[in-house]
Amino acid sequence: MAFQDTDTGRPGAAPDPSPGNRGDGATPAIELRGISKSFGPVQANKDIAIRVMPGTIHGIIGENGAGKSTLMSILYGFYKADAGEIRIHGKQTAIPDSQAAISAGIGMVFQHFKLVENFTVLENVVLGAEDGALLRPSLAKARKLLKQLSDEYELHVEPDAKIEDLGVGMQQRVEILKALYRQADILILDEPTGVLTPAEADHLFRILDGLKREGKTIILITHKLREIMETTDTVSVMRRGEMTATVRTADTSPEELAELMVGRKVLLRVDKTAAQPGAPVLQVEDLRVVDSQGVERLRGVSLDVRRGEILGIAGVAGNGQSELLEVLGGMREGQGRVLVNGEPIDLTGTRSDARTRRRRGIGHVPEDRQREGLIMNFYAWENVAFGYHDDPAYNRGPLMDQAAIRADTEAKIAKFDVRPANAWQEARNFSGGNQQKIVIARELERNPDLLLVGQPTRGVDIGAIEFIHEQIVALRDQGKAILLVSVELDEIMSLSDRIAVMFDGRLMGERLPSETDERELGLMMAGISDTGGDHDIAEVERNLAHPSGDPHKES
Amino acid sequence: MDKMPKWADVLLIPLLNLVLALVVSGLVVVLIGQDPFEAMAIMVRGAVGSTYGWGYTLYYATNFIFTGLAVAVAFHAQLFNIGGEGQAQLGSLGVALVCLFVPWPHWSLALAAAIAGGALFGAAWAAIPAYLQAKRGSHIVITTIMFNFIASALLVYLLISSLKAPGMAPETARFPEATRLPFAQDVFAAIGIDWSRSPLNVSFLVGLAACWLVWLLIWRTRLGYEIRAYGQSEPAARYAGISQVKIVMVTMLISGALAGLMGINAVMGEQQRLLQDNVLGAGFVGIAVSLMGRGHPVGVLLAAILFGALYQGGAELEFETSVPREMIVVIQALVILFTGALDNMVRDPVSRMFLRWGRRKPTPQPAGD
Amino acid sequence: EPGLVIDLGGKFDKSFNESAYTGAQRWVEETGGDYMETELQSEAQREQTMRRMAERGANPVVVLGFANTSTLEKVAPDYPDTKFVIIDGVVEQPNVQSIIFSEHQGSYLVGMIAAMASETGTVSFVGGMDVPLIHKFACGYAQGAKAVNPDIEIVQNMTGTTPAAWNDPVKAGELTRAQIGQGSDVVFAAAGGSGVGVLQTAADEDILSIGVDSNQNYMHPGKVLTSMTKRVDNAVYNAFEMGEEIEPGINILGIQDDGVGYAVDEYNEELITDEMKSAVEEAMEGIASGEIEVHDYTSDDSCPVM
Amino acid sequence: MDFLTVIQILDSTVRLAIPLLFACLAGLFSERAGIVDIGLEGKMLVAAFFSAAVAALTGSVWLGLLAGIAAALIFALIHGLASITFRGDQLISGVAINFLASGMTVLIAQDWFSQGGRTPSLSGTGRFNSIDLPGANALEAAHAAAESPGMGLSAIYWELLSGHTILVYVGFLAVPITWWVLFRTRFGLRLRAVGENPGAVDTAGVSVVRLRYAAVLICGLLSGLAGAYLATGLAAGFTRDMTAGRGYIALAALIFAKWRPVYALGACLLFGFLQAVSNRFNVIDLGLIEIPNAFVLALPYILTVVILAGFVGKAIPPRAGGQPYVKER
Ligand SMILES: Nc1ncnc2c1ncn2[C@@H]1O[C@H](COP(=O)(O)OP(=O)(O)OP(=O)(O)O)[C@@H](O)[C@H]1O
Ligand SMILES: Nc1ncnc2c1ncn2[C@@H]1O[C@H](COP(=O)(O)OP(=O)(O)OP(=O)(O)O)[C@@H](O)[C@H]1O
Ligand SMILES: [Mg+2]
Ligand SMILES: [Mg+2]
Repeated sequence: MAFQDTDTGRPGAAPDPSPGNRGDGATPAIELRGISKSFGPVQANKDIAIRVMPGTIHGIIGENGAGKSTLMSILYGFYKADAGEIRIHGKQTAIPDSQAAISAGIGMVFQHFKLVENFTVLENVVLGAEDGALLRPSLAKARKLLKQLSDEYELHVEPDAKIEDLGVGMQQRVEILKALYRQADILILDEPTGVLTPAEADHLFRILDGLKREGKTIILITHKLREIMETTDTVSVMRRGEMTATVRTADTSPEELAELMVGRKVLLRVDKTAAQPGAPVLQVEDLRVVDSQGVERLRGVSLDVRRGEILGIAGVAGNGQSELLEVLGGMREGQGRVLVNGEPIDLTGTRSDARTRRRRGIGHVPEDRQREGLIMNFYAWENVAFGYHDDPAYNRGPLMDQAAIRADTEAKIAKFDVRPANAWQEARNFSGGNQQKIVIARELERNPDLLLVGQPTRGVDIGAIEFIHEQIVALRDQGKAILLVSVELDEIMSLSDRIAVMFDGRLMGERLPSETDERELGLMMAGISDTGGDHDIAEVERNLAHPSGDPHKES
Repeated sequence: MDKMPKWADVLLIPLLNLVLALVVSGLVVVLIGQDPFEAMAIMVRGAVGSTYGWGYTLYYATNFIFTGLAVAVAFHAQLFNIGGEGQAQLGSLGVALVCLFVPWPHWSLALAAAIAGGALFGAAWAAIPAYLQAKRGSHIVITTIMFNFIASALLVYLLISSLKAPGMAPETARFPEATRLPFAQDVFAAIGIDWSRSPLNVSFLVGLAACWLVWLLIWRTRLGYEIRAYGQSEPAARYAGISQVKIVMVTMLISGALAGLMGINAVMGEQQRLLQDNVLGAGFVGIAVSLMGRGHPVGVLLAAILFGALYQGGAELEFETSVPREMIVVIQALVILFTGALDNMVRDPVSRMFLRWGRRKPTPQPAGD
Repeated sequence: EPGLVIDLGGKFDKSFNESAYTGAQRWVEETGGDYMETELQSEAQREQTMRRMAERGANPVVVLGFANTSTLEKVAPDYPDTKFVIIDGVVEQPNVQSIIFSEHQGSYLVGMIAAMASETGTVSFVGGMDVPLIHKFACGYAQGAKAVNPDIEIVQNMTGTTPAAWNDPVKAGELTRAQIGQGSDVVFAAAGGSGVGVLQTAADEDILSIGVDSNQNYMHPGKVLTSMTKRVDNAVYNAFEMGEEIEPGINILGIQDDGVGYAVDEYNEELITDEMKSAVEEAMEGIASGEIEVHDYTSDDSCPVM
Repeated sequence: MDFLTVIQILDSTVRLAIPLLFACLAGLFSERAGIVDIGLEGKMLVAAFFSAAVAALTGSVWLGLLAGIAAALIFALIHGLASITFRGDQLISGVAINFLASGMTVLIAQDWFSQGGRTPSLSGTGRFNSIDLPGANALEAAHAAAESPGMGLSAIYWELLSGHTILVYVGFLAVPITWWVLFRTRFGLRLRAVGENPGAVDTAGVSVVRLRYAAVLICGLLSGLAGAYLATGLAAGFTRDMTAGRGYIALAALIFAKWRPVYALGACLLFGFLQAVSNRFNVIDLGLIEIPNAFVLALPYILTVVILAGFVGKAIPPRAGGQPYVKER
């Protein structure tokens, strides 16, 4: 069974049977009641209730892992809830699969896009919504409709382009068009701006406004309080799988939302003294990286990091920051010239690997701790040796000295307050924050001359964020050089002594935190470095189609 | 993210899978009009009911220990080596060359050289698929399948041309008497125990040593640590400076060498000459053995003995009833199917059961940060 | 209680093994005795199977096929009280009787028949595994054909070089087609289980075929010209009959001992003309008397007429 | 080598390529949907057995064909169950299926016919007989009568094109049909998508499970045809392990063909040709070197390794191939 009453499931068709409606008498477009969902031992959603009025934009915020995506995926029929009910325009609706959600008029743009990479835009749009058993008529019809839609919403895309040749921004448009093509009147967007520059994001919000004016209902998930304040009508806050509040946006403030999100007062600034930069530790000249597909990911990057300073690299995900860290960390090869403490390091060949880098005094906190920084099925103590497992202190002859490693682990766990303090627990059974602490402890305790740090606080709760930031600043204050990459502008602004912005494999320029603001950095992140002049939308549009973006990077 | 205790994972689930495989095998026996209990009784008696049975059981088990370890070692690096068959064939060739062309004064020297020869040839046969996987990303499963066929073509060619003994059969000459390994009956007779004649020979001890060495390698050495890390996560291995090329190559070479060692048991221990097919599917049995043994040498040893018993019991079954030997192939297939491919059929409900059981009984939650 | 180890290819190969099996069955029917039987599935099992037979007390143990030679050489000394019989192979041990057939003589006869039946002047031979034993068939066949028609073309192919060649009817069929393409209209199959494919293809393509070992005339009535019979059944029967009393040494069975011959029955009566019959009978006498000498390929690994 | 010999080798090529072609297309459907299938060999084998067995028992090759297909479908379902429903390892499942087939067929054959793991030979309506295209016989007779050189060309018709069983023609027809289904129909679009990114198909409101089962079943159907042709068209009955690695060669051909139907035809013809040549000549004499038969037979495998090594163009498999679609960990 798909779901009941398709014909009455349209806007305003049925009166809301439930009491407790708001005064305006309208039926909520979406109402969720008592939704619960667990993945094995993890309870992602607990007894969640939410209602969204038609023709409004409803925001959902919450920390990483709060359960936002899970909730929306349930509404879209991607996951099946363990308990709870869904009402669409007042009608109780079973949504066992996405087909049912689509029939109920729901469209969703996933955090990690769901596109077939080697299909064309057109094929992706018609997939699942074809008109008959034969393809050709469907495609012809879709082509016409697509043109109409893109004119109507300023969503221009090339229908015959292959997805793999499009930039992230373009791919997102395809996703939106997919939903519109299916005549969605409820549109869910899961962190749509995470991969967009501020200018691209502005364009998106204009489109959303247009959709709203047409009477469509929009749910917007984001981490960015500013976006919530500027675009939404109502907002819900999630924390640890629960819905902690739903308020009118007009009645709240960013501070209140932040507090609701993490459960206590938040201090976003880091206390630190001014930097005392010394001699350069890292000197990079004209660094280039070509990936396995032959795409140039770094197109000539030059930078310096000195003793006692933190250089922050800002940028939208997928513009080459990851590659920069990886090539410096010895995880991939590159061309150019890199000096560490004045001595060149190999960028290709057998001596360009991570082991050699560690010997040269380079520590590395990788962007993705679960994929790279840790072996999830190894015990904590095995992870503490990870990367340094050939350290003589950890070995006795050909065998590893497990007792020595465990003793070292106990010490690090105690110093970094890893909880639970159990060296025999497997990494996957630690919470995200504690996993990150294990990585940080391992890398910082080696006292590296240069520390590469990627997304140090991604998915980490606020308490741990403060601790991790303090540790990084402390390392700087010992006169070490730190290269920080983060997609969180806030983090970059508060931690860095200098900020460089990356776009499409190049550095767009450098700023001091005290002499710039988010607006200017945002423009640079869109590839527009000339801060004096006007910027037309066409320029942003061109950058949007750039195939350098990679939304799947972190999945 | 499962909350299943470790013992359930390494013991309960394989056992349940095995039971399922045996139940379905029993049904097959019923289907062909035989009494499964009687068949079972014949097999058990045939396999472990006499020193003769034990001799053959352990002889087969020795083969499976080598091929099972070969698959297991590769599995730790997430490499699925289904080329055990070909590697063992080449290993056999290596053993044969060593035995045929060098006049050994004593079997112990011959054995040492044969171990080297078998391992070397087995490893060499794994080297090309390994290299192609490491450097060119060619899927090792497909290349090793292809190498199995190429190996058997190569062996056929050698056995009908340069290595062929006078006579009509495609086989080499018999090895010199000095390369004959001591059999179990010889050893037991020396200490006054009466043991039936069987091909069980000192290679079994080499197999046991291989189990211990593999355990040491995987869980105690740096290389083993790197192999396991690489198998768990390739990007993490790169992050840690573990060379992908090195791990894939070294792991496959070890794996191929282990498979190649089978030759000392089958060729040097039993047949005393190289035949066209010495391996008899043991390379594939290794997959089942490794799956059942969960990749751990102790598990592999136990599973190898189980399969040895199955082979010997199956041979007796064929002798005493009209159930053809293919029954073992069916049982083997079902074991692979249930422990390998249909694992989740058992695992999901069991882990759900443990989850529910764990929820009911409030466990002390470790404090978060 | 005698024992029989049936070789690769199985007891219903319609040919060599089946002939042995028939002999054993005849012995059972006629004497009411019992025997042990087992079927090999692979090369490497030979030893275990032979030993098990001996250990279970089978006596004599009859093994079929030359491929057992080296294994029997190793096994026989371990069981001095057991008698072994090997067919198609020679093992010189005090407790082994080796039975050899004069296949070249039988093949000579069917070669003559083939040449007389052929209209195209081309006849052919499909052998199993490429071993001297099969060349012995081929060479006798060629000599017989040439004796009738010195200008006759003889095409010869083998299905392979390994024991798998005994059981590859598809390839044998393809070879037959190729020979037909080369003009052959009578094909002699000496290929164990693969021969089924030869006879089948010949019947499909409407040419004549000649079976081997057992009488295979019934398989495609009217299409199988005759069969070169090799009385493995008699050999097995006699071995079973003699029991433990069997004499060691080499026992050669030729035309005069009725060890080899050709088959005429209701399925091929119409194909075998009186002229053929008389020519063949004459040749049989000649061979028996030594007047006609058929060259044995295995004596010097060469064939003078090919 | 004269023209007629070449034609005959090509004729043999066609016959030998057909089982490969059916199996290759079977694998194509499965792998395009993201289910890697090394169990083609096993499915062919059960189909070969059941088609021959039922044809022998009933005397009808058509009933045999149905039985063969049904058996292959059951094995396909086992593979589907393991790799789709229970998200197991597709390679391991394939290995298991090959063993199961190899053991079961002999076991049942022995039980039903006690002929050492084979079925009785088929004849008459028990097997697929060759079809003579109109006028083929007349042309052949004309050729035989007139020794004129120009007549040789007609052999292409009467020898190469005519005189195959119906399944051969079905096999050739299956190639354009496969192409059309994959690239011109809604089903094909979805099938290809599910092999590239099942998540995209799922969120587009199409059931990944159903699509993949459909693909696996089509694979069963085609491998059933492959097996049935082997036992009732090419040969006249089942013999133990009669597929003799053809399933693996088909897999090799699939890689060779880069998962495309028309290339698949080419690859299968090439491998069929190698087999035909090695059947015909025990040693291939190239003047300078002689290639032993064993190596001609191993050539498809060697070629596949060379292809996989990327020396002859890179073969990029469907992206989601081999991985189960897991939504919830
Ligand atoms: N498919 C899945 N299988 C198992 N666990 C999952 C799955 N998806 C999510 N989870 C877990 O459920 C919890 C909620 O995840 P969810 O993706 O809903 O969070 P989120 O609020 O969207 O976070 P983010 O801001 O990082 O996107 C997390 O603990 C996550 O690890
Ligand atoms: N599979 C598991 N086995 C044992 N304990 C677990 C498991 N998964 C999580 N835990 C424990 O449950 C607690 C909560 O884990 P969770 O991942 O939800 O943390 P969190 O609230 O997201 O914290 P953080 O902000 O650090 O990510 C942690 O203390 C962790 O140790
Ligand atoms: Mg999310
Ligand atoms: Mg967390």
